[in-house]
Amino acid sequence: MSAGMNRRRLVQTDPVAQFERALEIREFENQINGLFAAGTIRGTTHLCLGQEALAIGLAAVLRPTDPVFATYRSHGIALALGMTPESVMAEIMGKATGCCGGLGGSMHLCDMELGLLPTSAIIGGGLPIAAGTGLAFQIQGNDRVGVAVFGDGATNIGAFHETLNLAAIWKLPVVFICDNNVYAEYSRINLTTPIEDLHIRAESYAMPHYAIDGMDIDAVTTGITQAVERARSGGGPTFIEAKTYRFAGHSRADQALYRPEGELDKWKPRDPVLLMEQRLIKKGLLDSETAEKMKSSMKDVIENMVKVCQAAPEPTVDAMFKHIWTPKVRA
Amino acid sequence: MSAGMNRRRLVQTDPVAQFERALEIREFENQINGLFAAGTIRGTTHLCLGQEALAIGLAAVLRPTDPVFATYRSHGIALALGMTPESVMAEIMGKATGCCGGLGGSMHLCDMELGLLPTSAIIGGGLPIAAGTGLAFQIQGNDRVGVAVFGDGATNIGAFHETLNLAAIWKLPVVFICDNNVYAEYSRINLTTPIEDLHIRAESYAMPHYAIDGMDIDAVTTGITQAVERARSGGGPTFIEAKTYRFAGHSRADQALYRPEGELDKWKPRDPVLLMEQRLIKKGLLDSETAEKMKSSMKDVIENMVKVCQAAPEPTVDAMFKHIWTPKVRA
Amino acid sequence: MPAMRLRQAIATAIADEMRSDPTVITFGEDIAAAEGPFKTTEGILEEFGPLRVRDTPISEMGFTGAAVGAAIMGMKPVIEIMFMEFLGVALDQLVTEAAKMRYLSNGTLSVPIVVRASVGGGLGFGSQHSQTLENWVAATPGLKVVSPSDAQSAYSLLRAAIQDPDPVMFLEPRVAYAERGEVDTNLKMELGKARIVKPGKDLTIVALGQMVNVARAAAAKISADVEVIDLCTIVPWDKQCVLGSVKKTGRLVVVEEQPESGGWGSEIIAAVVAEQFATLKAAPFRITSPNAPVPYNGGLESKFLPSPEEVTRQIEEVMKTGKAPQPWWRREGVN
Amino acid sequence: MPAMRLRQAIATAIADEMRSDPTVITFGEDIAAAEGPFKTTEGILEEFGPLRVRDTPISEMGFTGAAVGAAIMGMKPVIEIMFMEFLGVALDQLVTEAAKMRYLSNGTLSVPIVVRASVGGGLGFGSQHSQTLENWVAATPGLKVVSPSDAQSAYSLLRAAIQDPDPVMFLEPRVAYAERGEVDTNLKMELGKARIVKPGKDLTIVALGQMVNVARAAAAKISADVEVIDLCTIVPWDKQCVLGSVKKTGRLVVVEEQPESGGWGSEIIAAVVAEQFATLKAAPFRITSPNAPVPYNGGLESKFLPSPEEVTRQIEEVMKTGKAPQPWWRREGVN
Ligand SMILES: Cc1ncc(C[n+]2csc(CCOP(=O)(O)OP(=O)(O)O)c2C)c(N)n1
Ligand SMILES: Cc1ncc(C[n+]2csc(CCOP(=O)(O)OP(=O)(O)O)c2C)c(N)n1
Ligand SMILES: [Mg+2]
Ligand SMILES: [Mg+2]
Repeated sequence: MSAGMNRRRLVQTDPVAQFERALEIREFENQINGLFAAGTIRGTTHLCLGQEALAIGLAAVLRPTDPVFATYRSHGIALALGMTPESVMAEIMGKATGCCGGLGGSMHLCDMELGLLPTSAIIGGGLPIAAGTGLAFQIQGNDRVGVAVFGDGATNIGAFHETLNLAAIWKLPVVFICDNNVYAEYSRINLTTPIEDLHIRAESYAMPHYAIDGMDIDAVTTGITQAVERARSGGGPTFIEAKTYRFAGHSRADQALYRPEGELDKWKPRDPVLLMEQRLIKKGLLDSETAEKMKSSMKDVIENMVKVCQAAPEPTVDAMFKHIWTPKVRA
Repeated sequence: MSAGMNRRRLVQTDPVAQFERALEIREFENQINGLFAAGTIRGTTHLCLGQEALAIGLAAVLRPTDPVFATYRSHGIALALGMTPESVMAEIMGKATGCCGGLGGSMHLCDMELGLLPTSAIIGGGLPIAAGTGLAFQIQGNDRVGVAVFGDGATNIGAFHETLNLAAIWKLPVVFICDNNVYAEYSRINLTTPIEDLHIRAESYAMPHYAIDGMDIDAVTTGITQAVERARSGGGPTFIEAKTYRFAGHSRADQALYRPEGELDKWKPRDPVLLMEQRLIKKGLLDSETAEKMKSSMKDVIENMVKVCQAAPEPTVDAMFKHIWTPKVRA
Repeated sequence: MPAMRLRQAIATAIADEMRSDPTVITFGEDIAAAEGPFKTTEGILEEFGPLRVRDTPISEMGFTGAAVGAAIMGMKPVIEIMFMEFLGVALDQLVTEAAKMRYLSNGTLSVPIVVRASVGGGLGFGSQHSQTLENWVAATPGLKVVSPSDAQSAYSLLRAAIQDPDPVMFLEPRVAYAERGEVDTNLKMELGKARIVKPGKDLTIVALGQMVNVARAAAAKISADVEVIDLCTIVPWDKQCVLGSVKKTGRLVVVEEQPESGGWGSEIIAAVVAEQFATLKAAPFRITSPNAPVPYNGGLESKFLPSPEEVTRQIEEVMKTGKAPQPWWRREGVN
Repeated sequence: MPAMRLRQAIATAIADEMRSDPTVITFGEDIAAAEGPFKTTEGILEEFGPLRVRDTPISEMGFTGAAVGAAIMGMKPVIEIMFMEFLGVALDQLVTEAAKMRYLSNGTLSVPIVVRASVGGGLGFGSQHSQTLENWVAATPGLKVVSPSDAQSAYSLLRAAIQDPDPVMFLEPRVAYAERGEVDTNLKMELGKARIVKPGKDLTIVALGQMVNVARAAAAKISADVEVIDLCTIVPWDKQCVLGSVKKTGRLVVVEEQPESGGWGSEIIAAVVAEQFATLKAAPFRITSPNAPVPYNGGLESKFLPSPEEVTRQIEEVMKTGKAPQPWWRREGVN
């Protein structure tokens, strides 16, 4: 079994491994933040701090054969689904060992073995594609499920509307998950969207919908399971709104100074990684000491990983021509 | 006062003139149908038979300074708003005397004096533009209102969604009128849209919404008045669903054989022109004999008008270059 | 060999592919129950049923994206954009998603979709329903762009497009849907290969779509011995064929339906000039529509589109002078 | 004369127009409170307030259309499409509505909108955020297409664009936003007019946007006396200026950021060849990016974009041989 599939199985079966993966995401993002701040990495990046539980929950519930179409803000989803920190970090560094050979960058992660379709940097770009995967499964008659993950801001783009309607009328096996982290770039959701509960938009398509607490891994798991099971059993699509909070700025340079005072502080106690830790301790599956050890060793692991990636080779010039067209295979 | 403005004032003040205009539209469309069937006119055309009351109601309620953005199916709206049958028919015939000089055709009618913006042949194309007219009025601080008229099928296109959200968040003075004539081309609405009452889609934008009986001129007038007044007084946009029925096929060649048996017959007693006539007679504003006379004289008028248009000149070659760029005017 | 209309050739190609490959599916607005606004999908729903053949809501972005998603999960969607202009509400999915998906998946995904669209003027559909708009899609590495000119090429190229592992934009000349031609269903045509539809030695015409017939009609009248190439595929275009022809004739004229500025024809000219500058005997040039919206009026629309007469006239002139002639709108001083 | 960054020149032009014309308004995603993702609208909200300066939802089709509507009712909207690629979800409004509105209103309406978009590669934004995509808009009668190359042209051209009565697509080279240059706010530049940024007599380079600096840098190194033209406007492009220059030099090279196939450069070549075939001393050709998505990796992205070194090398070669050189990807046999 590949490293990725092993990692995937872990989050699917072991709550402590889920916590460890959440720590990994957290540490990974912090590293990325530092590397960009230092100018070590070029381009842009979008951290998922505060949104780890949703990523883990997705990975826990979905099968690797259920394709996920997510966005530029997907380091966490990639790691949760099982991709190795090396393949993600190397991609962000533009290295040949990255998941896209260094040609994609932070916004474009992909691992088809684990079900991560190439993440899109176009708002709403992934929604109809996810619906299309469901269309394929419906015709093929299997029980796979397509999943789209997108932000609150994406619920204002036309593709969102067209896709939900199409999925509903065709009863496609798809789950639409809106990660409502309260912000779209520098705009608080209320400034661009006249309703509070985004999931009610599904009423326009007679599609089942509900909100879940996106900070709470159990709520996430339960909520996604319900929708996935409906889809798998031919019940059609569901729209889930996961209420989360974006702990970092929108992208590399953003300090998020536009946040109302105290808002971040209000959310901090609901930090999904913290909540996971508390819950595991309460259940007796973890003790504080072990948790602290896990954190510090994760820091070392990720720091070492960064060094490995820094030493990795750059792609060669011919790489940029390699994957434009599919080589002709003659029957 | 121009002929158009005179015609507009008539439908705004006189119920019998409204009926007469409805007869005019009916007769106009019947003529068009014949001319296309005979191959006298090229291209395509979309009749509004069954949707006359909505057109008349719009013209009755709106001021000429309230711009209307409608669709390729707008002969009726154009005539109702006051455009002369000559300017519309000549346009459809591609004559120089048409409202667009014969360069637009049946799908592209326009008369800015009367508030008819160039009708668009792209589904959803007019919605954001109508919102934009409202934006201008809001900034200018006047009490004009922008209006978009579109079909049931158009509620599935992305521009619909984006526009309603934008208009709602900006509280624009706009009225969105969905002319739900049950069909989009050859598809009955239920085949493409998983809800019955389209107006509930406005819930997604916290926008006031309701359905009106689009066959009943009084219901139309009342319903539009309410929305227009809200917009004029700064109350923001409204979404109205006018329930109508498309009595003809979608476009020139279409026989509408896909209709469920008996559906058309079921709607026939609700023919908006018939209902207008019955109501006027009931109110004592009209008697049957006069009504019959009006019909037959309208037939003559329209037939003569067709002849006039047939004799009108074709546009000259330079016309096709005349209105691409605005001539530079130096201050 | 059966004669069929171009639209029937399209339907036959789809049906033949659907028969031989169960992963081929098709959807679009009114293409199933109504068999297509232009009857290009006649009989398809009846034979293949509603699971594989579907009507869609009016949601071009949504259903184009759905095609992309279905494609990467093993299907081969053939979708219809009724008029090319409607791609203006869906371009993102084709150009920014589909055409880059293979690249962004590090070569693990292919996107075998065919996006069919009717294109072109001549039917009195007015300025929003009459353009060819190849420019929207032509500069997109990863996307092939194909346009047939008759029933045979419609059949053979569409089959090749459906079989192709990458996204293909398939532009169908609407005005020719009703035209009949013989179709050999065994004849294979490859994407990226042009056809010499009339050999000649004095001058090379490169044409596409409905302009192929215009060029042929002109070639029959022109006193010189003109070679007419049906380009068939714009991306990737058949450089070898065109260069070979121009090497022989020394003269190149592109007959193109797009307006003068910004069309695919300039690409052909620029490439040929870069490679064969020294051996050209006359200025290569384009015969196009003017820089104007497509007019509705019938007389104007005929004037607007390149006609056999205009092509004839301009080619006779270049044969005489070696210089690029003025188009009619400059000749007549109207633009 | 103050030196300012290109992004400040943009903000200054918008502010100056808003001051002198109360009908000018501006909106886009995060352009108001946050002053623009690239800080191109710094200070605008503060000075002009929320009625005229607005943040929009992520709805490019919606707000582009709203600009069209506001324009025909007497306003002059300047809107921002953050990355040119996002026009892929809004093209309809610009090309099929705005650009045809005057025509379809029989000349009674004008649509004075400016659609600003950041374009181009060089910053590691990857394949969906790094293209210039002029081809999407270049073949659209009724729409002007403009691209500045430095702070001065950004300022002067944007003012001209806002004053223009017709829709203008304004493409801003993102990589140059932070570059400083002197700006004379009294200097007027006209749309449709090119600038000769370096005179020369041996060869004409036509460049646009960030390629102007590349061409200038190359010109400084090339042994021949090269003339560099900043085209500034692609539609309508300054034929007179380019033809005049090539008449003098006899040699033409277009340096273009778009991929080899389908870009605006071929239009320049085709038009020049048609008019000046007989007097050209060497094969005209384009130096472009290869037919590939823009790669993320920094080394590859630098290689991908035309560089001063590559331009120098190719121009030295054509000066010697008179023939169009091979681009690096064919020279190196990688594509
Ligand atoms: C079509 C399109 N418009 C605009 C953008 C620029 N953009 C990138 S991220 C973003 C905000 C998205 O917010 P949201 O959907 O809430 O997702 P989040 O970033 O919070 O995960 C915007 C506007 C884009 N990528 N695509
Ligand atoms: C973007 C776009 N897609 C498709 C079409 C083709 N089309 C023209 S009319 C029509 C049906 C529209 O139905 P509806 O909105 O109900 O309006 P109606 O014709 O009934 O007035 C379609 C699909 C179009 N014009 N534009
Ligand atoms: Mg968000
Ligand atoms: Mg309808």
